[in-house]
Amino acid sequence: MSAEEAHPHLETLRGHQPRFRGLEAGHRACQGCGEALAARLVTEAAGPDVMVANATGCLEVFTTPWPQSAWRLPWIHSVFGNAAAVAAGMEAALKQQGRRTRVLAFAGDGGTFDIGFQALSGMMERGHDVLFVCFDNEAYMNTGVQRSGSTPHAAMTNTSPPGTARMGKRHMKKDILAIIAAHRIPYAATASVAYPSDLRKKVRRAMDTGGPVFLQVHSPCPLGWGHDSDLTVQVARLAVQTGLFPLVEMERGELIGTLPIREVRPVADYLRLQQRFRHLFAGDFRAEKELEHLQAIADRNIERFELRGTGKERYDTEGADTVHRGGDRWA
Amino acid sequence: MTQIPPGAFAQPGTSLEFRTGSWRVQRPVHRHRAAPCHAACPAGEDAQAYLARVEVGDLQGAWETLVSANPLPAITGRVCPHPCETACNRGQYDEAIGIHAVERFLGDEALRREWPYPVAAPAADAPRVAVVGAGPAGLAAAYHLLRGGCRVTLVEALAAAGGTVRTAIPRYRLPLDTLEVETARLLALPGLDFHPHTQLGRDVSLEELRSEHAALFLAPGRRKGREWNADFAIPGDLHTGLHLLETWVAEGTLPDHPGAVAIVGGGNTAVDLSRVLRRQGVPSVHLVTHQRIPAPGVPAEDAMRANPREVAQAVEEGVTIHEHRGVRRLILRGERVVGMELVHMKKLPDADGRLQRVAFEGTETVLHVDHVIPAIGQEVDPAGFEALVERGRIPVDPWWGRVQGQTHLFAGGDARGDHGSVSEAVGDGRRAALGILAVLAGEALEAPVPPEPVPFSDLNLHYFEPAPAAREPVLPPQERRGLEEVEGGLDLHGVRHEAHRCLSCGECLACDNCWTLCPDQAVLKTRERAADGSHYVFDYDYCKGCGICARECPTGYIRMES
Amino acid sequence: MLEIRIHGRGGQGNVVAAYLLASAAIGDGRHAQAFPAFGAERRGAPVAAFVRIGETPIRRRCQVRHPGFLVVQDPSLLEVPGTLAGLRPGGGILADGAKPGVAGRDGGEIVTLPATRLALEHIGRPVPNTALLAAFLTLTGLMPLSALIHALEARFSGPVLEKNRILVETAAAQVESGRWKEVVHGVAA
Amino acid sequence: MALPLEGSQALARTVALCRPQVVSAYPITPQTHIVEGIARLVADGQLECEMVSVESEHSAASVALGAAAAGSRAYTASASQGILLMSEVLFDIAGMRVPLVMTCANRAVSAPLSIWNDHQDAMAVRDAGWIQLYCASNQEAVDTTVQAFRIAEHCSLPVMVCVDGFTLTHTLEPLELPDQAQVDDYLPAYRFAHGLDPDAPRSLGTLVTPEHFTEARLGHHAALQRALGAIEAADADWAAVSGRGCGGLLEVRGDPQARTGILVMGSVLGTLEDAMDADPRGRRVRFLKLRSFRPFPAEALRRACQGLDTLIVLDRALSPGSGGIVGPEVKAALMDMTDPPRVHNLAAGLGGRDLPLDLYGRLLEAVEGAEAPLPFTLIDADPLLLPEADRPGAPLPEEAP
Repeated sequence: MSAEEAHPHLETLRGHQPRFRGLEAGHRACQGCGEALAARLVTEAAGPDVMVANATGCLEVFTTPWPQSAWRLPWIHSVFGNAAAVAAGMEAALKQQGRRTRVLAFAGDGGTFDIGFQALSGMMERGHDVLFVCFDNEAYMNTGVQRSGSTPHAAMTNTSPPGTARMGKRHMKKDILAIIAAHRIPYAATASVAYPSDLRKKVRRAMDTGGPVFLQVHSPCPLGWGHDSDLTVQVARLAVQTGLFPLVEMERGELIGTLPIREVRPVADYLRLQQRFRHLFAGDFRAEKELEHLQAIADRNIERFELRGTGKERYDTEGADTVHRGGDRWA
Repeated sequence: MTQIPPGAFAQPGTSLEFRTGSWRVQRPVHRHRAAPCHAACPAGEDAQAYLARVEVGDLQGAWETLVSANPLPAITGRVCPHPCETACNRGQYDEAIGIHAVERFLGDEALRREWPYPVAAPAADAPRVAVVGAGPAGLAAAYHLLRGGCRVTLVEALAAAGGTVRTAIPRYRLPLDTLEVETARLLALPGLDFHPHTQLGRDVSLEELRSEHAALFLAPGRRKGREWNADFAIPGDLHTGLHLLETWVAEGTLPDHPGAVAIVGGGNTAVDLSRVLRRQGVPSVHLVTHQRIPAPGVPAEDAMRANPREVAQAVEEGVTIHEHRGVRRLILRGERVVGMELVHMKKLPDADGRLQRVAFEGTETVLHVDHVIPAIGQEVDPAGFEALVERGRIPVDPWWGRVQGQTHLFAGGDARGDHGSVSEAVGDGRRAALGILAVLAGEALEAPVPPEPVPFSDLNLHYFEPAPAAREPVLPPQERRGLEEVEGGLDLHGVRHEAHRCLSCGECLACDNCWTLCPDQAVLKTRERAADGSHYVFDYDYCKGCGICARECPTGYIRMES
Repeated sequence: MLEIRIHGRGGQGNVVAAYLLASAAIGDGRHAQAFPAFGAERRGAPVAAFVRIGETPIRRRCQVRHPGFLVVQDPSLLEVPGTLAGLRPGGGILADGAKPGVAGRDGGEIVTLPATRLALEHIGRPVPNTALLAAFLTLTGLMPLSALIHALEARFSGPVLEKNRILVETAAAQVESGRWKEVVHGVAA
Repeated sequence: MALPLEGSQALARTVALCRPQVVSAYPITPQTHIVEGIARLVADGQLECEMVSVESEHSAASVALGAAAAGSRAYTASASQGILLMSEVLFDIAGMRVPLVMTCANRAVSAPLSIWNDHQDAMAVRDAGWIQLYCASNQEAVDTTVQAFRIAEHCSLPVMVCVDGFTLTHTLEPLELPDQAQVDDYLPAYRFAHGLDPDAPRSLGTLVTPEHFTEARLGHHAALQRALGAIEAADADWAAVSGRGCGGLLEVRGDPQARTGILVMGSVLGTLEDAMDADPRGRRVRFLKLRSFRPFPAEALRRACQGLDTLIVLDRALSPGSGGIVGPEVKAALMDMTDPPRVHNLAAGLGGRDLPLDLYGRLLEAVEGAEAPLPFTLIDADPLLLPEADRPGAPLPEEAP
């Protein structure tokens, strides 16, 4: 039985959803794709009067297999490393035309931390009114899970496999936010698909702020991280609750806000759910050492951003997404 | 044929042509499942349903939802031990919802505002059903029979309706006014003929009732104190607990003024009596029970059957409770009790898995008292229906309450002998009424499968914030002297707070989580409730079956099914 | 068609000199072309630029290998190999020098004038090109000085232009008018 | 009236006359004077446009792409390494059929490093799907630039105007600039029919699977071939407006009756023309000035070659291991003639080597009396400057043990 038969008005219902649908159904992301969820949330909060420049990556591939497109926004994909520059050109054009349409640039961590970084830095330096959104899934997923500058320390990828001589990625995850902060742009923040209200707030704040603004959205990849598709949000939440992915906001490079962690969870709770960290649970001394290393990184984040909540905040890792009956999150 | 435009651009939203639903191996479905409060309520109340209405401010609707199961909420809100709260999943999170307070509030509001019961006058040719006993079971049965379109003849041996609620519950728990008004509103319903002072076997016979009515419901209660069949000597001045309690409720005094009393039993009678004795000035009141004080984490079968709040108040009032204890023997000086020997005791499963009391040798202690009062239960007074009674109770089929070997004769309430609370009696009356209606309609009676409550582990608690329960005002122990009600009620604010705390187990909260977190835009929101009771529709043409909606559903309302 | 090569050091306004000369010619109704021999050299290194002036459109774009005239903006360059290479027989060399003078050189004639000193005096910067161009026009009679003034007007204005104008007149007065009038015909390509 | 203008300055002013809305560039010799000139016009308020000075050529092309896609007339300029750094974006722009104009100030490509002129950079992106028009003079560069916007927007294709670095860009000569009214009459307002538009939110740059990719490329190819007509028409229309044409796709110059031809692209033509007129032996040739390299005007070429016995194709770039680049294409196109001329492919002037007047004689002498096409040669190269083992024809060295 097709959905139409079950609900004869499904198409009408879809057309009357009380939110803007920037990313439509029928896209070809994997089950439980964190990036698809993130892109959906970002475009819903930012749209509809926006244009998007999208770097090469899963997001581009799974949304636009011609003749279909899942986008309901003017959208352009050019190449891997130039999303920020294409967006800058769009912004320059719109500015010159005197139009108010805003420009977003979408890129994965590869298109942000690595190949797209130069264009991103240039765009920010020149002060374009562009919201650059990095969908951070911590590796090159489109090409089949290779390490990127964003891959966390010790994570397994196909180019950082664990073996007798190595324990996954040898290097640290690049502190992109600090680099972004050094550009002293008006607003930069990290967000997570596990905290959609917080994410939406940050998108809106970025849009309201204007100028070059930056958002790094932690977007789990069930395939690349090796977790069940239904755990996408749970895994993302644990990344925040352990301190491994701090949710922070910066204005002109100064820290202005964090999502405090009410109950700090041990990093093992987060890592255990993911195959990419499987080798850290082998029980040998190397595994123990790397587990401790990641715990120390989390501890350092918590200390650096003063993430430990007092337990009284309403808006913390436990309270930020409290639901209630009929609670229209997108009202 | 789709032609390739210059640069191979694509039109917006055309991905809808691609049905990703074919990728799915499991599908999310909305499964309304019973909340633990609902599953645990002997009266069949769906507390979650009326809490939901309270939260949105629909108080009368909430009361109507409530009285669709239980017509006596002002009474049960005060006297029921509320197993719903023991079962409440929120109890494992922070504190159970104060359902009793909400129930009581709605009951009182209905009395104050005179909300009419949702019952229409029966048709002229409506079948007539007799109900014996106007206690909670009889009143509930009469009410549900009226709702089902019957006329009801309600006979009561005493002068007024209420049964045990009237005779054995102290007024400080249930003010007389509440009892009078709520029962009077029921008795005034159209189609109900109430006959007080009419005792079965004396004023009217079973056969007479049978000949004049299409069906019968017997709820005579258990008014005869059970004999203490302990294998030790019995003191000459033994009074049963119920007798003493009824005396105090009726006359406001007790025959003796002893210095130290031990009450044996863990039910409401025992606890009420212990508190009455304290109010009478007995300095040392002991309560001996083989169970434990009800508390979170104490399994239901090991907890005293009395209302947990009453137990707590008894302790506040100076009653000493000896948990997990049984009486090994009484210590007599002649016929006079001077003390008793207690032993540690617990119910444990035997070889057949049935729970049996086990005493642990070598744990004996002596308690010095000058009175022992057994409050271990009562029996049915079989006058007028002797043939139906076996070993002090009327054996019935457990769900509908139809008397064994009978077709149109049902029984319930304390007379069943397998339970004894007011809400259990209300439930008996309701189910028997539904059974009678089915029998009259020529339908076969089949016991429904009780709903499986949503376990705590199926909830996603990340989405809730801890919040302490609202507390009703309670009279300080030193001021609990007379008949003044010990517990006050919550105000509207408190009641709404409790409703807001409800986790909505197994029911759609309309919280938008599934709609917000679906990566595939496969959850659509509806303006009205969807056919399945949710506020959302799964678009299976696009749902890939990732399971995020089910995993993140706060209430366990979404399940993944193959 | 007349071909001229201008030598100088990076930073002396060599290309500007070539552009000015061609611009003056174009402004005077001739056809002309000017382009640098662009190198990787930085400030101070010897550089060259080329000018062609003719009565018909100039089509060729090859470098000038056999100039009829050389303009040398720094006397030290006269000793650098290559500066005088390819000068047509009887061609003229106009060079910056300590004082005005005329001498034979490499089969042609060298005229010197203190162009840098004049520039310093009049415009305060050691840029000899304007003075040399004024002298060149005066020597060859290719076009009136006003053509150079017009070309300068396209680049300068206000006091700077005025100082340049005075410099042009001062420099022109230091050489013999029409001295190379015949040479021009002799060295045409 | 002709003004004395450096080629780059003339181009800057011409671009400004075309009213670009976004100009984006990254500095590279010898393109710099063009964008510096535009920047000055913007700074002086003579041109109202967004001048985006980016951090790389990759971004310069990307910004132009974004701007054009978002509905603005966009322009960029580059050369050499810059063109190569842009190259993936250039393919992308063309594949998306985005109209914009770029000046390529042609320059050699490293290594070895050379900042001087040849055609290697544009040749490297020959297959990017852009229209490539080569200019023989600065006047042609000016007129072609105006035409380029018209062609690009008419055909929905990007146009690269190839201008020899230094030889043209840094040469001052008398140039006619159109007046604003002429350009405004000639150039309709910018329009990109399938651009980014919130009212019709298309997706550009989609993923095309094997079922459709060939057809998408076929469409692109066909569009370039159709552009042949647009290039001719644009030139004719501009000639009508300005009085100056640029020779359409391919212009026959010199002696149209001559039986020997020389085909060139770019600024070497004038030198050869001068050389012919001054040739002491009085040799006359038919010059074929190839203006449109992409699309390649095979038909026009064949027509222009009617009656030729010999055709010398002078390449300004090298495909190492093969030879010339324009030469083989010309040969392939002429194969279809019933009586094709003998085609000799030679190259000269790599990395800014001066192309002197005597090149004319050397070319003719090289092919004089040849009964068969000569092997490809860098005619102005001196092999003796190479170690013996690295010279053409040297034996393969022994492999290291």
